[in-house]
Amino acid sequence: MIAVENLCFAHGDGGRIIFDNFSLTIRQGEAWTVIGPSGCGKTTLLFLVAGLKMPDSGRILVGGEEIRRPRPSTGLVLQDHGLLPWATIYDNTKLGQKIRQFYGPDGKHSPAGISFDHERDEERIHHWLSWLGIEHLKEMYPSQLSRGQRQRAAIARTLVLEPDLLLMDEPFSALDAPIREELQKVMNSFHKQSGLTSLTVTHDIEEAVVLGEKILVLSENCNSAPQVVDNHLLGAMEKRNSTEFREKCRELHDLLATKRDNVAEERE
Amino acid sequence: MIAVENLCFAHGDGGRIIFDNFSLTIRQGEAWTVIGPSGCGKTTLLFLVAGLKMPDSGRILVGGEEIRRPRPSTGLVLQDHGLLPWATIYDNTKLGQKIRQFYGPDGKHSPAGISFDHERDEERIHHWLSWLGIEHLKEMYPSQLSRGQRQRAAIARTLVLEPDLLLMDEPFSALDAPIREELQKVMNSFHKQSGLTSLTVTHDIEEAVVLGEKILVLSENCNSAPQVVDNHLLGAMEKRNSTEFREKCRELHDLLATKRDNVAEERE
Amino acid sequence: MKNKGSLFSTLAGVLMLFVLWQLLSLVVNLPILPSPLEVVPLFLHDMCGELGLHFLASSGRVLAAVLIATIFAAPLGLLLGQMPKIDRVVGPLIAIIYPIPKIIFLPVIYVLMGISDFSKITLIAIIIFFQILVVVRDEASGLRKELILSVKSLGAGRRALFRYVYLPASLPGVLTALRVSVGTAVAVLFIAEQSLTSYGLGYYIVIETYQVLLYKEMYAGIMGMGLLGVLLYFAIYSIERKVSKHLFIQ
Amino acid sequence: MKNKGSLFSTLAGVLMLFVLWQLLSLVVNLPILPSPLEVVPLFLHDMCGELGLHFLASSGRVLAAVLIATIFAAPLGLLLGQMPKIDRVVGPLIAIIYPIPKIIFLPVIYVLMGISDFSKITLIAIIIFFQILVVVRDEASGLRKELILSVKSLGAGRRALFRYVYLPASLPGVLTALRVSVGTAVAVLFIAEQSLTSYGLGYYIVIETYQVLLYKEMYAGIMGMGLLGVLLYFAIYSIERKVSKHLFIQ
Amino acid sequence: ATDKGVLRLALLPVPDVLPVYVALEKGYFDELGVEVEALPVGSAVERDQLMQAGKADGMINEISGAANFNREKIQVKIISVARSPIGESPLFRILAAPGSGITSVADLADIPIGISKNTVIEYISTRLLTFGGLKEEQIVYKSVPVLPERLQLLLQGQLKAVTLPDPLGAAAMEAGAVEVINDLSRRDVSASVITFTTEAIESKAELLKNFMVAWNRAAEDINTDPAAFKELVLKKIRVPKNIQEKFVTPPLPLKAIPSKMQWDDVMAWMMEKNLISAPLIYEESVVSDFLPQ
Ligand SMILES: Nc1ncnc2c1ncn2[C@@H]1O[C@H](COP(=O)(O)OP(=O)(O)OP(=O)(O)O)[C@@H](O)[C@H]1O
Ligand SMILES: Nc1ncnc2c1ncn2[C@@H]1O[C@H](COP(=O)(O)OP(=O)(O)OP(=O)(O)O)[C@@H](O)[C@H]1O
Ligand SMILES: [Mg+2]
Ligand SMILES: [Mg+2]
Repeated sequence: MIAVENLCFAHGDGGRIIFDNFSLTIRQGEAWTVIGPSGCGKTTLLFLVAGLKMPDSGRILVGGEEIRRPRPSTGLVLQDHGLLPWATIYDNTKLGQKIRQFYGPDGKHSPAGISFDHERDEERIHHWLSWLGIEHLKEMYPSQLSRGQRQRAAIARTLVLEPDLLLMDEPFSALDAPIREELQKVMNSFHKQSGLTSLTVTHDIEEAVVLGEKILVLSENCNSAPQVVDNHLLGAMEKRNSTEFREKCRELHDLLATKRDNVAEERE
Repeated sequence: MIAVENLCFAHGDGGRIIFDNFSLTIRQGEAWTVIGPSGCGKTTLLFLVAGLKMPDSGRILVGGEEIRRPRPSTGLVLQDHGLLPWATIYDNTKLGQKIRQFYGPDGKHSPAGISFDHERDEERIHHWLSWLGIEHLKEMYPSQLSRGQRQRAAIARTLVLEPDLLLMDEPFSALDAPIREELQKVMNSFHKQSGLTSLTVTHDIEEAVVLGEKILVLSENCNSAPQVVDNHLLGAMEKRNSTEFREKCRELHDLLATKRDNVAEERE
Repeated sequence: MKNKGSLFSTLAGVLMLFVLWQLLSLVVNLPILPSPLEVVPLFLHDMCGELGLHFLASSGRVLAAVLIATIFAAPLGLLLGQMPKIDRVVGPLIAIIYPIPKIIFLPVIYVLMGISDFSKITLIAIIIFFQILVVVRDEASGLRKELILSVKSLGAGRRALFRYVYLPASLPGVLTALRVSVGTAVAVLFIAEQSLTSYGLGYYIVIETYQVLLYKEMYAGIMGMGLLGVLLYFAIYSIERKVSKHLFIQ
Repeated sequence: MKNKGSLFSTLAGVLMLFVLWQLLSLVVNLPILPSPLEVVPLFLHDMCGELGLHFLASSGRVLAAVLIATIFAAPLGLLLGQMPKIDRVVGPLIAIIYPIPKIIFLPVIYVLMGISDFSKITLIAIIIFFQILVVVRDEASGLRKELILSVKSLGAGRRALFRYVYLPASLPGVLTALRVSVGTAVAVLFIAEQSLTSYGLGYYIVIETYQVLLYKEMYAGIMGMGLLGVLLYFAIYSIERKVSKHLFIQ
Repeated sequence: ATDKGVLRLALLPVPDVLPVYVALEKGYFDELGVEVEALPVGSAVERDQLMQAGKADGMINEISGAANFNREKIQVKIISVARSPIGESPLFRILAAPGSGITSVADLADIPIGISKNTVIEYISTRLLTFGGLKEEQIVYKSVPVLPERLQLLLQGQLKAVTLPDPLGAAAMEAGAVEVINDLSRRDVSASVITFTTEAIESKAELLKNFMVAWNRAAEDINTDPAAFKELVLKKIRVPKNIQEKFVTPPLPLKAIPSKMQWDDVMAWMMEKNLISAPLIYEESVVSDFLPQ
């Protein structure tokens, strides 16, 4: 599904090199999570895969095609939400559908074979809003919502478009534990039901374990060879307190610590 | 230190009543954490205590004085950071000191007995920035930072002012596990060293247990009587994987779930 | 309740203005600055007669000019704000053309479009075109990047971005621009309506009163301009309340 | 490299303007629209002589007027943007006064401040005062609330908010306002410099050339106004690059 | 306007004000102990504004203009005629567009004529047209107050006819416009005048007398050798380029005040136009005391 080939990237002209000759393959239907120290380039990677930033060299293929602009059936949930401040939650959720209708099924801005069905679209919006517990806030503006509510609105906005590739940047970071777990469950079921491919950035190691069959660990230094941890505990909600689960978490935790220390030493 | 007396509050005219006749006392030097479902009013409570929002009725006393405007030695770390986009990280961190110098030690905008010492101020900024690992980003603008880096800048900005009451709204949510743990440790040591009082909102139950000797659990319904869970595991970093710790977490987790369910049922 | 408060403040403002005017007229004490006590009754009386017609003629012209200018300037401003490359070419161009007193080109405009009323409207439209353009462009270029990225990720290309982000995002800017340019448009009437018409506040003020030193009548005409300005202000304000509801949430 | 690109785009823009002008002059084919091929050499030649003096005189007046207007309008605009209550009173007042052609108050200004050059500068300053005021006010009132709250929590009262948030936050707005009003200020010269002076582009264009039908010389004068406009534009642009660095990060 | 020894004059760049500049150049004012400060103005309204603001003591204007000042209270008085149509030099001409085929006043029936409304231009046009045989209802005016604009509209044929003052009128003819009639045929009504505020007349009477002496000397100089001042003329007076070569300084009348008949005719017109509600009295607005003996 995703093939990152010899990716090189640095922010701006004199910026730190974040990816240097970095290659990675994610197969259709796989659920990946990404962890790494703050500032290591997780968001940047997501932006690159989403087609919102362009590699300095190398290329990224999604579904066999090189990414030059956002791909219509890729869904992206941003870290800072990006809701339109002048639109209500309902209108924000409907935005993607509106854009698709605006262009029609052109394959460039909206998936080629898509058909428009007003009722089905409304039904989906209703479904996701109520499922995420923010349907009663439909007529509110983003500035009137709590942060968690805003985050859920951003998730709803992406999910109504039924993407086949879902890129999420710390999507549940502002949600309380119970709802976060529910959402994690849904994400897992998606993979089983619809063969969704996903790439989720998170700071919560447990979440990384629950959501990712493969866990990509990025380092604050320049990333060249991807470090991928295999994980068979995907979806093992009930095992959260098992030794196995905790072992995995501890392993990742220690790995993460090394990703940081390197840098700190270098910086001295 | 903090006395909330018969607090009533609702957003706007027709908004949901968030607090109704809510009373609470927090003693000097205590470390509290606040948990609750997303949208329950945690941020609102912090804003009320910080003096950025006014109660509809009832009153809030901090250090014996009724809060009518922000109190100079209260530090607040906001959920969405609120860094000035036109100022570098260094300037953002220095902002509080600048404001204090602007007013002089008037007791209203800046603590009454404060003295200004350029070198000491610089030293503090340096200390916190490097301690938080963002000193090398000093000359960058907020828009050039990753989310976690921005969050750390917001923390630095508040800590350089050496507050005696620290209000933090999900301060570590965007940070990776190792650095989060380090910060938690520092917070704990603050309490021991300087008698800091703190009120920290978090979604991470473990964090709530590590940081709070008392844990306030808010509900998505209107909050009248505060539900406070006592916790002697404060600062028990090393016990994170102990049964006791996990038990506490599970207890809070279940409690939280009820806080949510009520509402969902009501809403049907 | 809110609206009543707003109405009340407006009245307070207007009253203040009259008091200031009265004071100033007492200080200056010359026929060139008559007292509002003389002018206001005259204004009220005349508005039911001739002056009313002049007022209507001017209103029509200003509305038409503002409409035309907005239709051309707002999209162009949005475009330039979006595309810094083009802006770097066009920006200095605007800076050159903008300050040139357009009134000089009136003869050229007459040649190109005849001496109909349309030439006048065109002139006013050209003058305010640049003001709207500059404000809208600056507003559009200041848009937060995250917002644009997030909407791009929903599939939006340039056109959809325009429709769903730039347009609504710069509505407040467009309205600010309108507020500035409506004032200018009314002021330009003063010059544009001197020629080739016998109706309009500009004509009334300059030809019928100002140059023959009928100061009281002139001030009645000026009050007409003020009234036109304030009516348009409230029109824009009410549009703003409709389209930018989110700005009025406290 | 960036600056070179910017210079190049400007030149491209100017070239385009001349081509358009040439085409239009071919179409209109009347002495009132001479070809740039005749005007540009004349302009270059005259700028080293008389025209240069007129240019300097006008530049001085415009700069002084812009400075005065900004000093008064920017803080007031910031204040009004911050305090909606006062704005509700003053807003309609501005709407009334703004469109009134200030030129009719010239005698009042003469009475109050004599017939020195300062009256002219005051007149220009008054006219652009309102434009700056409106734009700055609208910009200041659109500020994000979180920002204000966060700085308040650091202890900032009204004054510190003003100094550390409103002022820097509305600098881009002030600069936009300046861009709009600099254009207007230059255009107003056309009216303000007709009397009581023998120097200034307005005097040159109207009295020395327009009235005696020296169209080529008149267009040279107009080019002077364009030049003045574009110089001020780049002055503002370079200030902007200095003070709002964060807007130029890509 | 309070400086005792100074006379401030608001002056348009028209031939009518020439004696002031000539007298200044020749030092006539200095000789007579009058200090004259010339305030150049770009338009008639600004000239009037300076007067209204009390920043000028006198000006060169027209009878109707002076009457406007005196509508409610006598603020100014006419002390002399400044210029009137003499010899071959008219003040105003009605001109037809090149190629319009209009050659006589009769052709102008129902043709819109570009003028500056409510000013002396309208007054003169009306008088010339009725003199040429048109009835009131056959006269149609269009307001075009800015002179160069009026000229352009004529030359482009957008207006079939306009009234222009000289030297702009002469320039239009040079550019192809056809003269229909000029005010040489109504010498009795056309004149520009020297007007001073009553305040100046009361407090600076001596100065004014001397001023008029100097004025007359200058006017005589101009009349005897018009070519001598060409350079000064081209500097102070707006003479369009295309006639600068040919331009002859117009001869000026000496020691005259407008007649009662002239005044009353203007009053009649102003009554018609509703510019005044009652005719003003000739003697209150025109004084002969300052004409040099
Ligand atoms: N300006 C506002 N106008 C109206 N309602 C508001 C406003 N701000 C917040 N609310 C509502 O008040 C409630 C509490 O908001 P608050 O931000 O305190 O929640 P929170 O507990 O901090 O949630 P989160 O964990 O998601 O940040 C929410 O339901 C929200 O929709
Ligand atoms: N526009 C920019 N210009 C320059 N540097 C940038 C820019 N955006 C990000 N960076 C830098 O690139 C690095 C990676 O940023 P990125 O946002 O990808 O981090 P992240 O892994 O998502 O961190 P976090 O977990 O804190 O969100 C950071 O060090 C940041 O400072
Ligand atoms: Mg990130
Ligand atoms: Mg919150």
